[in-house]
Amino acid sequence: MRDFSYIAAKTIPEAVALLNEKGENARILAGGTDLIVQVREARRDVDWMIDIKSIPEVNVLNYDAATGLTLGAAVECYKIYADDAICDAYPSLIDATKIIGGTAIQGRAGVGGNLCNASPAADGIPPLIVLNASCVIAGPNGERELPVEQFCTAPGQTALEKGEMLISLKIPAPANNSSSYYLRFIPRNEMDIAVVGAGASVTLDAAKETIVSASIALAAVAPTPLFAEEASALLAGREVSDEAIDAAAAAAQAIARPISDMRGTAEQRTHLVGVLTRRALNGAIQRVRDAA
Amino acid sequence: MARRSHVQTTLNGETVEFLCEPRQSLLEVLRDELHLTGAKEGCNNGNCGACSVILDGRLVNSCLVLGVETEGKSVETIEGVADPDKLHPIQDAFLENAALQCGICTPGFIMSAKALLDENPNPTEHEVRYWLAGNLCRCTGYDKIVRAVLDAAAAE
Amino acid sequence: MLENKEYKVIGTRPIRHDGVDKVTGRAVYGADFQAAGLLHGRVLRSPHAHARIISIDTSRAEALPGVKGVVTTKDLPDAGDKVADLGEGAVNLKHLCDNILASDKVLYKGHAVAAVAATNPHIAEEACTLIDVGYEVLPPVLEVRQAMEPDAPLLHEHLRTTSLGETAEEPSNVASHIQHKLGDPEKGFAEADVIIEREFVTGTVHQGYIEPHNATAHYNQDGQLTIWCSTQGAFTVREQVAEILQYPISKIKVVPMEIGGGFGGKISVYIKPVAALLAKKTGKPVKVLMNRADVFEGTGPTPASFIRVKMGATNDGKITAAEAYLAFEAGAYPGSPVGPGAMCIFAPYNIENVIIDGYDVVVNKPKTAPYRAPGAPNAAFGSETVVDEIAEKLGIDPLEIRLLNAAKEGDRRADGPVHPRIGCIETVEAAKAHPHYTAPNGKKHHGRGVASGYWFNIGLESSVTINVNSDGTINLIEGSTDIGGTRASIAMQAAEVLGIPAESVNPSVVDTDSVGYTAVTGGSRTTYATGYAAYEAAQDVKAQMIARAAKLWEVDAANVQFADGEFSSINGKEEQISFRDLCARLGETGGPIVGSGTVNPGGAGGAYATHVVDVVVDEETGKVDILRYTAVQDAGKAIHPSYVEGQIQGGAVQGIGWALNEEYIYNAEGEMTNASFLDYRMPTCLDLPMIDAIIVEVPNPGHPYGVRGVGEVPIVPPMAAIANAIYDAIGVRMTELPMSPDRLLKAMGKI
Amino acid sequence: MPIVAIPSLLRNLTNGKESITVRGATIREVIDNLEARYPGMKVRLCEDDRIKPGIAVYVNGLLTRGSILESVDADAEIHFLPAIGGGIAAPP
Repeated sequence: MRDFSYIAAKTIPEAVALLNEKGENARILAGGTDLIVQVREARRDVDWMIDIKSIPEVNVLNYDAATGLTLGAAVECYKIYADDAICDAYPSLIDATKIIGGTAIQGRAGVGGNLCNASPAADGIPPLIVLNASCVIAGPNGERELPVEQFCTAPGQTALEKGEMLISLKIPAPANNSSSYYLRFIPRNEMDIAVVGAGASVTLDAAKETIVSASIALAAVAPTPLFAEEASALLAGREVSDEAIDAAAAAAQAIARPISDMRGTAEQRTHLVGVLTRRALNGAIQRVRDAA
Repeated sequence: MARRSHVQTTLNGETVEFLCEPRQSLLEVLRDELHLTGAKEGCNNGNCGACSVILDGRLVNSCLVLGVETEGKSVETIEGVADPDKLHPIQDAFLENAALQCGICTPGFIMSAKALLDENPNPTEHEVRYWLAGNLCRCTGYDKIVRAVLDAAAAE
Repeated sequence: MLENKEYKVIGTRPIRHDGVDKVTGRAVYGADFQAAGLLHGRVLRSPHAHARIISIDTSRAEALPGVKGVVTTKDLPDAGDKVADLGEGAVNLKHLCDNILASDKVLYKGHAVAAVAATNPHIAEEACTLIDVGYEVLPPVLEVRQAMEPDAPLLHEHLRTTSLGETAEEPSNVASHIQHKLGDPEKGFAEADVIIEREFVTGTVHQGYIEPHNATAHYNQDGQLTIWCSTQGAFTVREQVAEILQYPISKIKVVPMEIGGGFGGKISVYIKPVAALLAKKTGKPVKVLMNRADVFEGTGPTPASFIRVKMGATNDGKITAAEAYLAFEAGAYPGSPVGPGAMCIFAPYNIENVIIDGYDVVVNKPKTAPYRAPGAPNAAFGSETVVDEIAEKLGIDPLEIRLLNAAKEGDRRADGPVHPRIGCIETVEAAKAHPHYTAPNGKKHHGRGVASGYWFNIGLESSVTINVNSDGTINLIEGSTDIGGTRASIAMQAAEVLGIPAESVNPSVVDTDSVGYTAVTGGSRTTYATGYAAYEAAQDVKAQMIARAAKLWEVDAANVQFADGEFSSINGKEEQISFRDLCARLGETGGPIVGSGTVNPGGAGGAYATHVVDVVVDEETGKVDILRYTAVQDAGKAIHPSYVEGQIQGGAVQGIGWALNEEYIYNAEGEMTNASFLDYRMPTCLDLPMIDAIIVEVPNPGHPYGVRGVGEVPIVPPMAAIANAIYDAIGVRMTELPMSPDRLLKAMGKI
Repeated sequence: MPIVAIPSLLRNLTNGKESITVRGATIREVIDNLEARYPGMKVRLCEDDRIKPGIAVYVNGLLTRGSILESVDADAEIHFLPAIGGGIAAPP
């Protein structure tokens, strides 16, 4: 493993200043479960690792039924799924945090790191997209916010500019009669990277028969996680039915641009987009209907 | 030679100090600097669980933690699980159930099982299997390991 | 169910002797070795699957601060054309040496090219990136049928096909052809009412032991070389290193450390000679460790294969003829397990007319190594699937057709020898009677499958010494590395002879200077052969103890008997003394007692298994889940039933992995693209149910307690059993391994 | 007399005969007597007065160490088969 320097930043301005000063070869270290492996396997050149875990702002985990969730960039998966209110409000996020790596990975890895790693197959990102999350970013010129679906720009690449870092994610409070669902396909039952991932959120009417709005996002079928905008829009105003869901699944398949690699073939992935989109939508709808 | 940092941490209840390079993982520090070789390297990328330790009460892969990150933290390893004169019930259950063959994965499984039972003293078989999915064993087919953990839970 | 009437120790389940060390993290494995002044070695590996080496320049690496030595093929003695005798068998020495450090060509991605010793592993790794190797890249040959084409690129210009001692004239990638023929296959097929012929393809799979290879070597000033390592056989390491380095065996000591799994993969040496070369060059102890990618890319997996099986049967279910064509990928150098595959393929059946052809073929993949019943699982995937199809065509229960045709004592195997007492029928009967087989199985997309399997088991040399302690315990010295609890199963056999508890035996696995020659822990031989040696050593102790009792009582030794741990005089005075009390009187009766036993037994006795599996198939994703698994096996006599069950469960689960997801995935350039535990998908515990291990005991006449080896045969049936279950679930015959979701989707016509 | 099962790949030397009854009290004698009747046999099985690497000798169904010095009973059945070693050796 190449040599690098390590520094534990105590404040956001300190971390931002370090990032700005050290340039491209500085990386934020949060859970480290991707970064350490990438540096060890010489897949990423890093001269400086800036550990942010002692900065208070990135450890915030605050849910308010009126304003929603603030999820600090370094909050580990296990803390997220340990919170019952968050489990109730954002079940798709919980689906994802429980399948990122194994138990030991979930003790270190967080959704913020999952996002910044910008893997096309990240399980954490489709739920953020369907939950309409935004990224709070600090940089040399202060803070800015960015919709999460604009954050990843290419495999391993993000919209963060020089000196910028992710502080937290903001997720709006869930609407009435809404729920969400995330699932992925892997050949085993754990410890795999998604061959395809699909997240869905739905809001139903009071009778829970008609879809008021829906949102679908996909993983591992394009260079970045995808917001299936058209497929989502197709569902608004439609009655819950197999036909509606099939139409959305077909629209999701239409935007998938998968590759073939050791985890799956392009044709398998395209097929799975249809299967998983249906299952995610049905799962989310079922959750709305199951709720008291 | 890379610079070495001074780190102070609590290891199995005792304060220890060590010097390490930033690139040395906690696993390397435990094995090469502190000579605690119970945690094993099976894959060095978080996929086998042979290096599992408990960091500030949470199960982690020590290959995915930098040694320097443990400053001021508390680390529990397999060497600290048993009392001086008595094995931990999980260790007894592994022996009684013949839940090890080559034994290379055993320290990781015991740490993982301990973290599970510390949090959930009465897990179902499915909960045990879900929790231990990050620990690979190639010898046993897991049957006796899962039974050992369920037995240990019942005994505690 | 097991009965345990005859024995006091055998058949019980004591805590293993090394257990406490292993659950407390104190057991010292190869990579745990520490020494003052230790240097760390890393190996530079080829990025190409097939290339000629034009040049190697190590000067930049040598100049890096902290680097203490660099070695390449130039540091190995000239192999010439010598055939190396490795005790186990012989092998072309150039092939052996070139696989350690490539000379003229690299033949697979991951092929070792050079190695560095440095003050820490990170520096050694960095130095490897500073070694400049010039390559002329050649087209890779990645598949066995492609390699057999007449115009295929040749890996070895000098390689010619041999057929039982006869060598062809033209160079070829086909290293050898074997054939077994019994009866008149043509006539047999003519008698058949139904004939099924199918082609099968299996992928390259790895043993997947959790502990990577490791070796530490040190040369003393007197030329004594010591190697500390995890290995399946310290003596075979000594032999291989002696041949590769052309160094006297008497000057090499191999110290076997605890070993973290092997399954056959830790018999061949890779980095042990490299550690020795680096130690020689630097004058320091050097530890060389592989990482996980090195293990996948640079050590021997078991081969991919192409198999064609044709079987014919009459309407009443009698199999009249069988034919098999087996082409196995040897990897870069000859030596695939096509031989055992060909010998095992029809061994569960008594068939009068058989022809089997086998081909050992080199391709640009790592040189294959043994993996649990090498060759037999590939072969059984084909034959056991075809038997299932015949049973279906004839409307006969799949276990019933196995019973109708089951091999038994006196039947002739296709390769010639006659079966001794075997337990084939007993395993099928036990499977048939098991509640799993009779449980209802009618749900949609659920299926049940069965398959049987055979493995020879081997004998080979083992040596055991027993030192008797004055407190009634014994120290048992053995040379078989303990991978799965064999300290216990060997100690128990000595304890049984001496009438003492298993806990009164202190077994130690020692180095090559400290025990007689002992072959590898492999071939399912350790509890059988080393246990046999322990039995003999204990008999030796018993005889000496009887002489001591006779001396004590001033009677003739013939008048002393030993039973239930007590010596007694059977003639004249009534005298009695326990084993323990007599141990306390060794000094006054003549001094210490050391017993020894050496064996090289021929009667290992074959092992049979029959497995039953229930699966559910997700028809939309192609994913198969194992719902229930029952593995029946003949153990001869289960010395420590828990560890016999463990072998059965572990073997079955490796087979499940092989069946469903495990494979080396290559790109067109011949690079393995999934060389990690993330993407080489071995089963986790969440992928499995409990594995019900059913032990059948048909005593092996070739062992005093009836032991048969148990370690290997459980991996033979799972692939076919699962394929048959998938067929039962969704009506699709899978003929390619692994039966991964994408292949199922294709087979179902969904993609 | 011992019976030697002739492997199919050697039957070109025995005019297709599958087994041959031949004198000999050791494997060496058996092979020498085979060679006398079917010239070319010995060079296929032996190298420098030893069984070729990669060939295993079974006597009465039991694997021997493959030594030509192995003694055989008068009614022994002898097979020459591919050797099953620990796997480091190449087959014949």
